[in-house]
Amino acid sequence: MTLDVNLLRQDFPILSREVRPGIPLVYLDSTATSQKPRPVLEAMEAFYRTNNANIHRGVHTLAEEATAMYEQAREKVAQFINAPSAEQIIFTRNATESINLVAYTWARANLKAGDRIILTEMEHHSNMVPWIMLATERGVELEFIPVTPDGLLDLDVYRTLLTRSPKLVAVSGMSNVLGTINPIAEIVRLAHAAGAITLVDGAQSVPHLPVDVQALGVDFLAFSAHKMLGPSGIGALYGRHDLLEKMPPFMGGGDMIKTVHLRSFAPNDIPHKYEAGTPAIAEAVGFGAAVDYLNKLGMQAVAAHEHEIVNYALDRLEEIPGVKVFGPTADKKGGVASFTLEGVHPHDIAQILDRDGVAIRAGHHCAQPLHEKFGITATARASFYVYSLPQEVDALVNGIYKVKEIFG
Amino acid sequence: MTLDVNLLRQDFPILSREVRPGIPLVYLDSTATSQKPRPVLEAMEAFYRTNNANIHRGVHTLAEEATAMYEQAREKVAQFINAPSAEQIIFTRNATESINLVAYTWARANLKAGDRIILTEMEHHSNMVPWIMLATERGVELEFIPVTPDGLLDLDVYRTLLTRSPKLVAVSGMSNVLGTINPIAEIVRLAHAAGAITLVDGAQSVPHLPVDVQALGVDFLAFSAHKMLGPSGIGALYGRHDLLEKMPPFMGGGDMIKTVHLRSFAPNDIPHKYEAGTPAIAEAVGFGAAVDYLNKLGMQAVAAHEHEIVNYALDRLEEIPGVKVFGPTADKKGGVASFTLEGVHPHDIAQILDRDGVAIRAGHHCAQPLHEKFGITATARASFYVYSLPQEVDALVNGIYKVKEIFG
Amino acid sequence: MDDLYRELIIDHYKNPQFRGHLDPNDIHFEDDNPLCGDHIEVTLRVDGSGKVADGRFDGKGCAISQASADLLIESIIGKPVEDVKKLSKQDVLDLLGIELGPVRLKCALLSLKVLKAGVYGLGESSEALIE
Amino acid sequence: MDDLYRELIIDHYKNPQFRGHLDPNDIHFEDDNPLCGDHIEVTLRVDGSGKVADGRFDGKGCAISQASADLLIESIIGKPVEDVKKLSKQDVLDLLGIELGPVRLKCALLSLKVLKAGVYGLGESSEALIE
Ligand SMILES: Cc1ncc(COP(=O)(O)O)c(C=O)c1O
Ligand SMILES: Cc1ncc(COP(=O)(O)O)c(C=O)c1O
Repeated sequence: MTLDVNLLRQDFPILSREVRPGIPLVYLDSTATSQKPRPVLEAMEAFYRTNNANIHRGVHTLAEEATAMYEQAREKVAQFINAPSAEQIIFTRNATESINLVAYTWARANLKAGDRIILTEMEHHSNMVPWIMLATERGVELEFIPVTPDGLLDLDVYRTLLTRSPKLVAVSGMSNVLGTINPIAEIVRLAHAAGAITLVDGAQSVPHLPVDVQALGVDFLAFSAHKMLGPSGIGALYGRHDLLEKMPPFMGGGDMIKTVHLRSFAPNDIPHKYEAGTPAIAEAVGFGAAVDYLNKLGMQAVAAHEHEIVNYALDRLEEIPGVKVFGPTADKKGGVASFTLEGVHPHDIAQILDRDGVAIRAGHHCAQPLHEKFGITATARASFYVYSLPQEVDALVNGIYKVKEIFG
Repeated sequence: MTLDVNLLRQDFPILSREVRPGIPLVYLDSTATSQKPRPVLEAMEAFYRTNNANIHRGVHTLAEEATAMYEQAREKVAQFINAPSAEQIIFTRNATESINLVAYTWARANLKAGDRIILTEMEHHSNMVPWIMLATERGVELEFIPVTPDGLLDLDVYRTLLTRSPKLVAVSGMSNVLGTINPIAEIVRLAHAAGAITLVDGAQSVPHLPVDVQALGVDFLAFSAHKMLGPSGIGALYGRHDLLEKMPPFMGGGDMIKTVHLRSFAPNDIPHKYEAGTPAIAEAVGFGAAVDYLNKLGMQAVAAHEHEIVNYALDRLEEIPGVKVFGPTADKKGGVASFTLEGVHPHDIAQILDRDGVAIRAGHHCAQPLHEKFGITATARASFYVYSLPQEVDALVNGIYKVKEIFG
Repeated sequence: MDDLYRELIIDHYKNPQFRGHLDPNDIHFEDDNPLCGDHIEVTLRVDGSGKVADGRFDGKGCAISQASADLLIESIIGKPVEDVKKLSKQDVLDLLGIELGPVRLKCALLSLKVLKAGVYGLGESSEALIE
Repeated sequence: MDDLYRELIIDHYKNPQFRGHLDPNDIHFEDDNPLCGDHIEVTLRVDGSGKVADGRFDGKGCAISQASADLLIESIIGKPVEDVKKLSKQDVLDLLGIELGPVRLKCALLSLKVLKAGVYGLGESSEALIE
């Protein structure tokens, strides 16, 4: 099955926007955040117009409807990643909070000075800073799987690092800069054999690839709705059942408790134990609708489409003199093309492209250490999703030629 | 100026819903969450259809528009509570997270075993559990301002507690059960004189009363958008500038950093320092629109309307034999009426009322210690907002008579 | 209304047949519904053949929680404990004869949760017991 | 396009007049734009009457950040340090002659931030300096 991209684009109102009069939007920044199809917007709108109420504690009809819709969204998200049960899905604000939740609960309850955590050099700051904070606070040691010049993880070094009994391996499923699709099943298998717990930053992999937590064997998986056609303000953490059961709570407040006395409390059952206060209810409904939409397309088809488009993009980009694309060959990566153009700062590329409606991102993309590794401070990044068209790659390439002319 | 309630109700699509065919909704649960007016829904919808992009790091037009809209929302929220500057507003998920943020940052950096925190017996779990967690972890001592039988704080005891050099006084601006409007300016003045920092849980006061952080002198103020006509998934923490500057960060990740290296990072300036990862962008836009809507009504008018309606509700409820209303007289409270009916559990009251479309809440309303204090496990709670009508109070009262009949 | 607060429920709430506490007993368990403070305690006596010889519940809470406890105890007296272990959510709903939303479902099923935690000899009750 | 990457900017980017480093110097400060890794260092010499005798910038980054640094140094040579302290955001935008969104504004104003932190003798630059 392949995507009928021209047809599905009609579901995305923003894609018919003109950035300036006569200049249509060419949105090549989906790795930062995706656009939203009408069914997602309509699900949230309908919720607010018909069912809006606070959840879990209410007996009246609206509260029961809202609770059912919220919990149904949890079921959908659980099924989307093939979680064994919905209670293993905790709704958070975003992938970042999901990772911090693990750092504040599981990690602070289980790690002590001298314990080792393995990360990779290609991690997003969200899967780096929480561990740096922990390392600084607790004297935990951080070690990094190196990135090879062609943008892959050096698994030989990983195997060596594993001999030193790490407690946690935290790695991204797909790099938001290089596009590298990491071999998660293998990484997890090796980690488990070495006795480590695994956390996968799925912020990029869950939106773009079929992800099955049971097949991969991951212990924790973090992801964000806004990168997978869903709304801002909601993300998820998947966790292994026994780990979630045992971990201490994160934030304290309403809903995460069974009972409260003045000086003591008993935490609620999972997943509620980790969801303090009124959650992002309408956003959960939108998240569920986004998952429905992706299921309708089929994640195999989504991945195939992105593969095709990034393949084309790499071909076209590499033909431009002075352009250097980072990351592995198209067969090993998702829909991300990060590049530099000799003599021109990525910011200037992005701004000149923007004049023609082409929206790309420029900067370190929250992966400063990776850029340092490659000896650069910034890249320009074009990224693709279900609605991306080859013509949009052409617009990008034409824009880059224009940049070259200006900086000539 | 008084509210034209019949007119403004037309802005709230859900208020014309029928709960079941022929049974219109009588929504008396605004303390749990408020309904949303059309301008709020439209602002979010328009954002997604026209401007949606990730913020702060993007050069392209959409990213710049989205960033500007997000930061403009921060300005609006800051002005709404008269904060000296917008950078003193941190966007969180909800009031609960705002309080936890202070507990995880300011409190963990500043409090040690034996230090004292003063709370009140009427606190919501959200302003209780984070401190119980801290007390358990650190050996900090919790003390409680007692609630008098008529639902007021016992300020004499407070004065005594202050003689023991507490480090923090954390108190709600308005009780979500009793409706009590606490004398925050005085509580803060006394706390400061005793050398304590103050945190006000404004989850109920900010939506229902004019709140001026400079006039009150509070150091931290926590509140949620969803209780003040805004969307779910976003709340705010106001903080004193010097405190926010000095506190350590909370969650680590994208946007909250200036620079990241493999084993170190430098935090960003406030407010970004406390906003890790992609925030609730569309929700911020909706929050801004909610504040605009409330400003248009005028918070004085909002408070006056609620006062009028709760006054009427107390009169009507107290005339019913067997009904006991908790909390102070109408002149000292906001639009909340919590009550019990002899011989009938609040759950049964709520469920029977629901058959007639009357939505009230039943339970401990996340204030279990307060209920324990009054020797009960649950109350039924009707609560009001800008769109509440006296006829809705009548529907409530008629429903209660029906309950009495059934339980005869 | 009639479907909901059927006379049966009001009746069992106001005039429960099995309210009380058996002492001595063979099985004893209690638990709360944290949402509303409902509390149910169950005590059972089991005879030599493994059947429930007698049972009582005690507690407080809404009509649904108390009536369903009374109906549940009534339904198990004389039954093998092994059968009690197999009781499901649907069995309780059949006893009550009404439909319930998710929140009230917890009220209705509290007694089942307590009962099953008791007969399984668990230290804790769990949602899994009533699935 | 012309309004944005005006020849002026490309020109000052490709052929800066004041790129370099003064040693010895009276004022020296440097800082980054964390967003994109732009870096600007400013060195100044001040004469006996409190005027900027000479100035240089060094660093790397986008055309906007580097061109605005060059234009800014050009504009202050011969001016009293007290006047430099009063330079505003608008002065830099006037030098560039273009409109900028919030992100690129940071690129454009980095050199001003660094310059003002330097002349005020601060240990740190701050957003407040360019308001
Ligand atoms: C007084 C009070 N504090 C805190 C909260 C928590 O608000 P939220 O659930 O939006 O975090 C509430 C609302 O339930 C409240 O009424
Ligand atoms: C690989 C990766 N991890 C984590 C994140 C953080 O996601 P969020 O900002 O939604 O928390 C991102 C997105 O920027 C990402 O690409």
